[in-house]
This record gives sequence, C-alpha cells and structure tokens, in this order.
Amino acid sequence: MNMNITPDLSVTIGRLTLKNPVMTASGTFGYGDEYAEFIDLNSIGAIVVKGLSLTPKAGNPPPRIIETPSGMLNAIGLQNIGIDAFVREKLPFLKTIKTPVIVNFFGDSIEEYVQAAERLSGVSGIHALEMNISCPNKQAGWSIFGTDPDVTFNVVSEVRKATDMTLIVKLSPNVTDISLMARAAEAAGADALSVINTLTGMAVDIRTRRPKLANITGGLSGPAIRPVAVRMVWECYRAVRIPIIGMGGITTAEDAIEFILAGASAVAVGTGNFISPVTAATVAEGIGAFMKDEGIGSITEIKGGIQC
Amino acid sequence: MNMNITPDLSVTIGRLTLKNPVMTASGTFGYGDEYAEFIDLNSIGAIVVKGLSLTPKAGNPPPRIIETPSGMLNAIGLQNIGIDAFVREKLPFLKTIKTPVIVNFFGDSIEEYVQAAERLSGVSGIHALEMNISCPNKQAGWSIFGTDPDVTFNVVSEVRKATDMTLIVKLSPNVTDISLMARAAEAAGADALSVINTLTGMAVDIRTRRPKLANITGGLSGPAIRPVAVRMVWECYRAVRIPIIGMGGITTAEDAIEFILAGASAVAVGTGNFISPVTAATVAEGIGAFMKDEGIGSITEIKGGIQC
Amino acid sequence: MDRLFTVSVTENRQLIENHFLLTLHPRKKIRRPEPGTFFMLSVDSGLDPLLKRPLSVHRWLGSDFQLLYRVAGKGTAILSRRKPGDILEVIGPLGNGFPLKQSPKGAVLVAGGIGIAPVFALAEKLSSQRPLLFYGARTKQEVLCLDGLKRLGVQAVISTDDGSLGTKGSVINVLTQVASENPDMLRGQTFYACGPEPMLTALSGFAVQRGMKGYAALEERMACGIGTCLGCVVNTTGGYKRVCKEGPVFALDEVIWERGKSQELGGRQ
Amino acid sequence: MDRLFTVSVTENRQLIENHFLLTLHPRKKIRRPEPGTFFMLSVDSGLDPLLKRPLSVHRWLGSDFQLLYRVAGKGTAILSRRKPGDILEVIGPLGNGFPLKQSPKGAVLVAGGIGIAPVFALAEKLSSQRPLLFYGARTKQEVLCLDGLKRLGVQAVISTDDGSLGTKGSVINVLTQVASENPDMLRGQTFYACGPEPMLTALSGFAVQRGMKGYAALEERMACGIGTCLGCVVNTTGGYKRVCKEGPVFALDEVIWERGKSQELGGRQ
Ligand SMILES: Cc1cc2nc3c(=O)[nH]c(=O)nc-3n(C[C@H](O)[C@H](O)[C@H](O)COP(=O)(O)OP(=O)(O)OC[C@H]3O[C@@H](n4cnc5c(N)ncnc54)[C@H](O)[C@@H]3O)c2cc1C
Ligand SMILES: Cc1cc2nc3c(=O)[nH]c(=O)nc-3n(C[C@H](O)[C@H](O)[C@H](O)COP(=O)(O)OP(=O)(O)OC[C@H]3O[C@@H](n4cnc5c(N)ncnc54)[C@H](O)[C@@H]3O)c2cc1C
Ligand SMILES: Cc1cc2nc3c(=O)[nH]c(=O)nc-3n(C[C@H](O)[C@H](O)[C@H](O)COP(=O)(O)O)c2cc1C
Ligand SMILES: Cc1cc2nc3c(=O)[nH]c(=O)nc-3n(C[C@H](O)[C@H](O)[C@H](O)COP(=O)(O)O)c2cc1C
Ligand code: FES
Ligand code: FES
Repeated sequence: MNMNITPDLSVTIGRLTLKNPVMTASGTFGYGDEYAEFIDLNSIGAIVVKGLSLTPKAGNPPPRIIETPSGMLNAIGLQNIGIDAFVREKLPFLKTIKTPVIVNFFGDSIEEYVQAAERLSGVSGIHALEMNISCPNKQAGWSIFGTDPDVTFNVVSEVRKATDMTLIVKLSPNVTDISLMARAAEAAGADALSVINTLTGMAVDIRTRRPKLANITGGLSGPAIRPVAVRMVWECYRAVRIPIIGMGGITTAEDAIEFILAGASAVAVGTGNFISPVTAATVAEGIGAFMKDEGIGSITEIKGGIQC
Repeated sequence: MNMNITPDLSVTIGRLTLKNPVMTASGTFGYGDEYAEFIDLNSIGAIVVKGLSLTPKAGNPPPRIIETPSGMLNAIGLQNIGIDAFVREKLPFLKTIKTPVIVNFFGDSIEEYVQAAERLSGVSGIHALEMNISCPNKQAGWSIFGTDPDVTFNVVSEVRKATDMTLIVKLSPNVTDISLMARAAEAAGADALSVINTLTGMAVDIRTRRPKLANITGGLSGPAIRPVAVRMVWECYRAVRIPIIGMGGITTAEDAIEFILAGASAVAVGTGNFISPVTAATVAEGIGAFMKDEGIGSITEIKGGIQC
Repeated sequence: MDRLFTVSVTENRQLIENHFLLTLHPRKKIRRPEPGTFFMLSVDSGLDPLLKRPLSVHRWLGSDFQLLYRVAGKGTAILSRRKPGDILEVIGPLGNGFPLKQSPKGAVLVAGGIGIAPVFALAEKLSSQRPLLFYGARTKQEVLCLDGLKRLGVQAVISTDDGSLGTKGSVINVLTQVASENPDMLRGQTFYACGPEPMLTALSGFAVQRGMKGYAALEERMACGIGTCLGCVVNTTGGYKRVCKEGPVFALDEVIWERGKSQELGGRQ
Repeated sequence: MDRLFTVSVTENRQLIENHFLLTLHPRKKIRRPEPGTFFMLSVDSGLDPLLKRPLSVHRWLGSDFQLLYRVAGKGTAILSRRKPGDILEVIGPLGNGFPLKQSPKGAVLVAGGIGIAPVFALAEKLSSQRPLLFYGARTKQEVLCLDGLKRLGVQAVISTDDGSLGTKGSVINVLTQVASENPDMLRGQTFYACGPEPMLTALSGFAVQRGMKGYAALEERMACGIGTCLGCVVNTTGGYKRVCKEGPVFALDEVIWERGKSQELGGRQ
C-alpha cells in the first residue's frame, strides 16, 4: 500500500477529458439542477441529461415505475421537454458548473436522429452527444435501431455525418450478441459506447390482474442487472477499440471498479441516484480511495485489467 | 370471496397431468432425494432433475457460485452422473413417490441429443423429458442450439423423431426475440416450453482482479431476473399454443401467479429451493390459498388472464 | 445539503394492527416541514427494498417529527420492525404543502383512511380556527388520532364503512347529507383532502358541482422524490405533472381523475 | 423435518472487532451437531442477501448452541446486527464432522484464524484426552477462546503473525520447529484442522512428508448446503466432491490443494 500518491482519475472519451470516470446515467439525474443541493456537481466526471427529442414528448401514462427485487422497472416513455426548451431553460444553469454536459437524444426515424444531432451540435455548453438506440419503452418496431446491427450501422453512420461532436452510442442489452452491435456502432463512427440500457421486464398485479406498469413492459435497472451489465461490458471490450462507458446497477465504488476491470473506461450511476442522491459523488470519491489503497497511479492502468 | 370451493390446481403439460402447477427447476433440486427430509415430495406437481448427458460430466472448477443482489451466478458446468447411473442409482428412489419425474438432458451435438432422448425414452419412472438448449455455462458455439431459431428447429425436430414422450424445450433468455425461439421449438414438435433458463452474467473480485467464477461467466438466477422472466413468458404465450412452464425468481405463491397470469400453465421453483428447502411446497400451498381467497375454481381459468 | 440527513428512531409505536406512529430524531437541523409535504425514508440498508419510501409529515415537534403509516407492503413492513436507536437516511421535506392563502372563507378538511396522516398536520396548523374535518375510515378501530383531534379542538365528523363509529357510509355520503341539510355550511369554503383515489375523485365531483375550490395531496409510486426520474406523474389539465415536485398537493379541478376507472393502485385504502 | 427449524437469538456478543459469538435457541428439538458439521443460517428476511450462510458449530449447550463468526462481508455484517429475540431460519446440522475413529494414537488439533470455531468444538469433545492444539492468528487480539481452552485443559501452542502472543510466525513454522526439536511428539498422531487454505495446503505437505494422517474442515461458497446445487465442490483425488455433503471434513491427502495458487477466495483469513 502506498498512501502517498495522488491517484489520477482522469479519463478520455472521444475528444472529452473527464476529471474522473463517474458520470450520471441518462434519465436518472434530470437536467442536473435538482441534484445541486445534494452533491457538488463539480465532483463528478460528467452529467448526462435525460433523453431529448426534437419536440417535447408527454411520455407514458402512470404507473410508470415499480420496484422489483434489488431493481426497478420504469416505463417513463422518454418524456422530455424537447431540445429547444432544454437549450433555453436548462443549459444556462449547466453552463455555470465546470463538469462537462453530455446530451442524450433519440428520434423516431433516422431523419429525426440526424436532425436532433444537427440541432445539438456546436451548442455552447454541450460537450458530447449520447445517442439512445436502446429504449425498451418505445412502440414495437423502434427497437430495431438497437437490435439489428445493419440498422444500427445505418442510423449511427447518418448521425456521424451530421455532427463532429464526440458521439457515444448507447446499446441495448436485449440482444443475443451485444458484440455485434458494438462492432456495428464502432464501424459507423461512434467515438464510444454506453453499455447497457435497461433489460425489458414486466410485473403483474395479481389482485387486479393488470400489468403493474400502464405501459405493460418497462426497463429493468438497478443492482439486480449488474452481473449482466458487467458481462456485456466485457464482451464489448473484447470486440471494439473505442472506449466503453459501463453502467447497470452501480451503487458503490466497488461496483464501478468491477466495470472498469471488465473493460469500461468510465462508468455511469443510474438507479443509484434514486437510492441516495449522493451516490454518484460517493462512487467517485471511493474510486480514488481504492486507488490509494491499492497503489494505483492512474485509473487507466486497471481498465480491462481482469485476469481470466 | 368464496371460501367453500376446493380449488382445482391440476394442469396438463403434453400427455402429463400434474396435481398442481409447481415443479422444481432443473439443477436446483438434485435428484429429489435430498429434499425428502424437508418437504413432502408428493405435495409438488413434478420433479425436474439435474440435467443429464449420455456420459458423466465433471463440471467446472470452483468457485462455481457467487451471490449477487437478489440473485446468484452459477457456473456448475452441467456436472452430472450420466443417464445410466441416474437410471440405476437415482430413479429407484424417485419411483417410490407419486409425483411425476421429468428428466432434463442435453448433448454436445444433435447426435448426442438424439441418443440421450432415445436412452431416456420409455424408461419406467420417467414421465417427461426436458431438453436443455440454453445453458450459459457451455463452451462458445454450443449456445447456438438455443439462440438461432434454425438450429433450434433442427435439434428439436431430430429429438422429436427419437421419442414419443412429452417433450419440453427449455429456452434461453439471452436472445433478442424469444418468441422466434418459441415458434421454432413449437414448429419442430415440442409439447411445451420451459421459460427461462439463466441470463449470462459475470462478477469480478476487485482485490484479486479475477472473475469471481472460475468459468469467468455464469448464469444469473433468482428474484433479480423475475421481471425479465415474466416478460418472456408473456411474449412466448402470445407466440405459441403449446403450454409454457414459467420460471425465474419464484419464491412465493404471488410470484408464481404472476407467471400464470402472464401465460404460464405451470411454474418451476429454482433458486428459491436454496433460499429455503420448503419453498416449492409453500408455493404450491399458497396458490391454493390464493385461489380460495379469490374464488378461482380452476387454475387454468387465470392462465394468461392478464388484462392489458 | 440540509434536505439530506439521517434520523435515529425515537419510537415506533403500533397504534392498531398495521398502523404505526414513528417518531424520528434528525441528527442535524432540518427545515420545518409544512403540512402536505413529505419525506423519502430508507427503511433498510440492503438493496431489497431498493428505494426510499415516501411518507407525509404527520407532526412537527420542533426538531423531531412524526410519521403515521400503514403497513402496505414489504417496505412499510420492514419499517414497522425498526427499533429505537436505528438510523435511517431521509431526504426532505419535499414537494409543496397545502396552499392556505387560497381559503379566505375557511378550510374544510377531508381525510380517508391513512390520509389522516397529512390532514392531521394541517389540522394542527389551523387549530386556532377550529377547522371542520370530515374523516372516513373502514371501521371504528381504524379511526386514528381521535385524542389529538379533540385536543386541537377540531370539529370532526366521523364516518365508517361499517357504521361502527359515526355515520355509516363514506365521507362523500356525509358531505352530501350535510350539504343538503345545511347548504350554507360549506359555501365558499375550500377543501383540503387526502385519501384513497376514489374518495378524491368523488370529492372533486362534489366540489365542482357546488363551485367549491379544493386541494388534495396525491400519491404515486416514487423513485427519486426530487423530480428527476419522472416516475410519479399524474395527469392534469396541464399535462403530466410530478407528484413529488409540482405536488403532492394539487387543485381538485386540475387533476384528471381517471385512475379510479382504468388503473387502480392495488394496496390503497 | 428436524433439520429445518427456526432459532431465536439469545445473545450476539462482540468478542473483538469483527468477531462475534452467537448463542441460538432452537424453537424445537434438533439433532446434536458433531464437531466439524455446520448450519446454514438466514441472516435476514429480505432477498438481499439471498442465500443462507454456512457457519460451523462452535459449542453445543445441550439444546442451545453457539456459533463463532468473523464479519467477512454483507451477510455476516447483517448477522452481527441481529439482536436477542430475533428469529432466524436454520438448516442443519449438515455435512460430516471430524472422523475420530481414525486417530488411535491421538489427535493434534490445528486452527488458523476463525478456524478455531469448529476446532474448539472438537477440543471440547476430546477434552478428557487433554489434546494438543496449534493455534495461529494474525495478532494477540485475534486469539479467541483462550479462557475456554484453559478450562478444557487443552495444551495450546499459540503463534501470531506479529509475535504479539506466543511464537512469532505461522502454525506451520511452529509445527516444523516442534517436529525437529522433538520428533517423537507428533509421530503416529492425526491432525484435525481448520483454517485458511494456504495453511491447510502447507499442513497437508507437512503431514505427507512425515507420513502423518490428517483431516481438515474446508470452506467453499454454498447455495443449498444439502448437496443439490453442486456449487460447493473441491477438487479431490476422487474428482469434484461437495463440501456440504461429502465434506466439509476431508482427508488432507485427498484434497488437491491448488486453490492457493490459482484462485483465492478473497476474504479468507
Ligand atoms: C407523497 C406521498 C406521501 C405518502 N404519505 C403516506 C403516509 O403518511 N402514510 C402512509 O401510510 N402512506 C403514505 N404514502 C404511501 C406510502 O408511500 C406507501 O404505502 C409505501 O411506499 C408502500 O411501500 P411498501 O414497500 O410497504 O409497499 P409495496 O410493497 O411497494 O406496495 C404495496 C402496495 O402499496 C402501494 N404503493 C406502493 N408505493 C406507493 C406509493 N408511492 N404511493 C402510493 N401507494 C403506493 C401499491 O398499491 C402496492 O400495491 C405516501 C405516498 C406518497 C407518494
Ligand atoms: C462449512 C463452512 C463452515 C463455516 N464456518 C464458519 C465459522 O464457523 N465462522 C466463520 O466466521 N465463518 C465460517 N465460514 C465462512 C462463512 O460462511 C463466510 O465467511 C460467510 O458465508 C461470508 O458471508 P458474507 O455475506 O459475510 O460475505 P460475502 O459478502 O458473501 O463474501 C465476503 C468474502 O467472504 C468469502 N466467502 C463468502 N462465502 C464463503 C463461504 N461459503 N466460505 C468461505 N468463504 C466465503 C469470500 O471470500 C468473500 O470475499 C464457514 C464456511 C463454510 C463453507
Ligand atoms: C427512470 C429511468 C429513466 C431512464 N431514462 C433514460 C433515457 O432517457 N435515455 C437513456 O438512454 N437511458 C435512460 N435510462 C437508462 C439508464 O440511463 C441506464 O442505462 C440504466 O438504468 C442502467 O443503469 P442503472 O442500473 O444504474 O440504472 C433510464 C433509466 C431509468 C431508471
Ligand atoms: C445451480 C443451478 C443449476 C442449474 N442447472 C440447470 C441444469 O442442469 N439444466 C437446466 O436446464 N437448467 C439449470 N438451471 C437453471 C434453472 O433450472 C432455472 O431455469 C433458472 O435458475 C431460473 O429459475 P430460478 O430463478 O428460479 O432459479 C440451473 C440453475 C441453477 C441456479
Ligand atoms: S419521484 Fe422521481 S420525479 Fe417524482
Ligand atoms: S452447497 Fe449446494 S451442493 Fe453444496
């Protein structure tokens, strides 16, 4: 143990350098402002905001969330205020902090993806784009963006042409072989991958005999899915050369380091923010403490460092 | 509420009639004998034994299991004593009880599947066969039996020709669209489906930087995966006409009824047997109590009864 | 940071079967919670249950505070086993309380079942006005806080489903009767309510019919409690609004009361 | 059914940091547990942690029994917070204890760290023979049960890694020294051991070298505890064997001691 070093937690994702590898997962941190009273927003690596679309979306009817063993199902339905309102109303606050802001976005067609990317590109205060092709709460048919490698390649390629910002593609776990999806996104020009979005799940109220979510199915997140997420990060790591942002059930620094050893360059805290609003900050702090303990000089040293 | 009816819990799977819909999941109940001291083996619907192959298998090196939030990973590697030793050493005990015995089996090639099915067919004391095409702990390449609908169709068709016993096909959740797998198995002549086997997962020991399982990856089971399992049962139910045996994280009667409402004709308790050895029996009992409470005359009344 | 704190349990008193009064001691100074606001409480340190549970402020004791809760499922069952000295993480007070400036001609309180928890807080605040309370429960046993209400000088009109205490029937039955016998009694007043959704739906209809204003504290499943997950929305004339952020108190005529028909939260009473 | 029962916690005494002595009262008559056998204990009623935890019998008190445990992770941490009166589900006694008929010329007990838990049970059983015990721990503080061992008349040879009590060094160092100074002392005797895997590996080498027999209680991660999950195997000269069923006690020369090199269980001491 070497307690004297000051570990270097910085990581690089595309053209973005983060002071530490801990981001917030889209849809679990709002637009950042609500968390300001609970944590120092400058203590985390990046803020990823709730998924945005060209026009505002109302989302699904309630009930939208339900707890499950060590996890939760959500069917928010990508409710959002739209890109323009975000830039007008939310971005000014985010510009007052130093932490980079990554905008998660989606469309209902390739054209909408492209237009959204164009609209977001070059906007001052936005540091990277995360393209969501993997939401389980969209109507049937939409899922093909994230489950058919050819469609993935096409939509990412088109968006790639539309923006020169750092482009992160967020993959779905609801596939037979995620490494094919990872390769398709890489080949289409993605700068990084976010792995994973939620697993499609469902719960039934046995008294009313109705689905517990108005949308019937929803996305499973939280510690319950962590073993699946770590496995998928490891599969992607061996399939591509671009950085991977690992997520799925992270609530502690130990969890985050599991992902990093499996190949993640950075991690995101999602459902963990709901368990306690300070989770992202304590994860970042805990990674530093672990590195000190173990005498690790730079977090990049242990990336993919699992010994199989 | 009608407290006077005696609810009918019996269900039919292929040519098999079970007195109640609660089975044990393969690999979690050994060969039944160890549980005899804890529960009345005649109180459950069927016993599904640990997966068998033509020849004995040593399985994977330890560590083979690790707990995860509300779940566990296992990489047993299908250790088993082989079909012949099973028939010789284990079946005699199982014949002393009235509960039907379902034998789970697998092979490393279509030929081995066929031979195993032939060897098991018509053996007195075996009431049905469950074909495992979905173990996540086999070497790469094997998974194609359970993830490519064409291969599934082929292997099930060949086994179908080799046996006229009730044939259950056990599906993998590690696929993009489980309904395609369900349809392939049905078209190939399966009498029923078991849904689901374990999700592939992984965990890393951050101090030793090694995978926590010697096999690196393993199968995730337990309450953590229940929402995924219920969703997949519901997807299969809408895709096929043959009965579905639902499993994945069942520990209570309420959990079991969730699966039945989503379309399962019967259910299996797996990891729940480890949490407490009486789980399968209490689930069966609890379903009866629920039916009394709700005035349900026959369990088949509520199968697929979810109101979406 | 002052809305994130830990509490130690001072007392967790069982009032009747499944109903508990929890007294908590914040381990640092917290904001005074207004009636209608709520706290998110972690009931255990493990990952199952995973999320904090929302509970309304019932009484503010200066620095300690009380919650009144019904065991509805796993989380509240675990909470009911917490003992003095146990430490829990809490965020709050959260959301917007009952808007009192809106009741120039006086407040009429309406509570159904465990809805008495926040309504009592309001009764305490308004006690100098000796407010009128319509309070319905399933049975005599489940009529809570009677001593407290008496002490506050609240005029409580009790009804029970089985008639074991007060009038037999629902709060709405009683209100309808009162309104027909004594039309002036409620005129121009403002309702402040909390209770099961069918009751609130009926109350809303009652109020609209008579041109009365009213407010209700709503419930919805919550993950974050602070407005970020968008999980807790209710449908309103202004679109989906977050119960935790724009609510939990909404104007009765703002809410689109459709849940009663389409999708009932199973465990509500 | 008599190996499935509930217990109420009588006492959960902290001995030193992270080490606890748990006294349990079975709520029905149970089988007498032999030294080396174990119980599977549910530490909580929720689903996280999910599985029961294996703990060796430490003392049998006639109908109550005691377990001695070290807080290793989540499950044992929760166990350490259990209070008198708490009810836990237990199965056991499970597995095979130390085979005593195999030691005609006397037993030598060897314990490392928390391995003293089952070894003490054996010492108590053999106390009339005033058995010899080699007991190693990290530091003086972590040498447990000294009073009990004295009471039993056990001849305990203590060693600690830091030399703060007894000889400085490992149990194996001490054994080697004893064997060289007094070659007759151990001849023909049988080892009964429990401790961290590196210690057992070394002990096995020591025993083989001197033609001595020996038995060790092993640990492996367990799900069922009753032989059905096949999760808890160790590699032996006879293939994979289940620690819960064929073990937990195995002959030293039967086990293929490779874990020390290839795959160490992180938390073992
Ligand atoms: C703002 C707010 C204030 C509340 N104040 C109180 C209070 O003062 N006293 C009190 O007893 N209860 C109150 N509730 C309800 C309380 O939060 C739920 O009963 C509790 O979260 C259920 O948790 P559980 O784990 O015990 O039940 P679960 O096992 O999660 O669910 C059991 C049943 O409870 C219902 N339920 C679950 N979560 C909620 C929720 N967030 N809102 C409403 N119903 C839910 C469901 O119908 C479910 O069938 C309040 C809810 C909200 C949103
Ligand atoms: C037959 C048997 C008897 C045992 N007797 C005792 C005893 O008398 N006293 C005692 O303190 N401990 C005993 N153990 C070890 C004890 O079971 C583990 O320390 C405990 O299960 C860890 O649970 P946890 O949730 O606290 O740790 P976890 O969070 O699950 O794991 C923490 C660390 O503990 C280790 N661990 C986890 N499970 C096991 C296991 N089954 N065996 C060994 N190491 C494990 C792992 O290395 C892990 O890194 C025994 C184990 C077995 C198999
Ligand atoms: C309530 C909620 C809303 C989410 N919204 C989005 C979203 O808008 N866009 C997106 O790409 N992912 C969204 N996600 C997925 C998360 O960003 C994350 O990928 C997933 O939850 C797994 O991480 P976790 O287990 O840490 O939550 C959402 C997740 C939750 C729980
Ligand atoms: C330890 C263990 C061993 C298993 N072995 C087998 C097996 O041999 N064959 C098989 O088809 N499924 C096997 N399974 C999968 C289970 O039968 C079941 O499909 C899965 O665990 C999901 O159910 P559960 O969550 O109730 O455990 C095994 C599962 C576990 C946990
Ligand atoms: S609970 Fe998350 S937005 Fe209201
Ligand atoms: S713990 Fe299941 S076989 Fe040993």
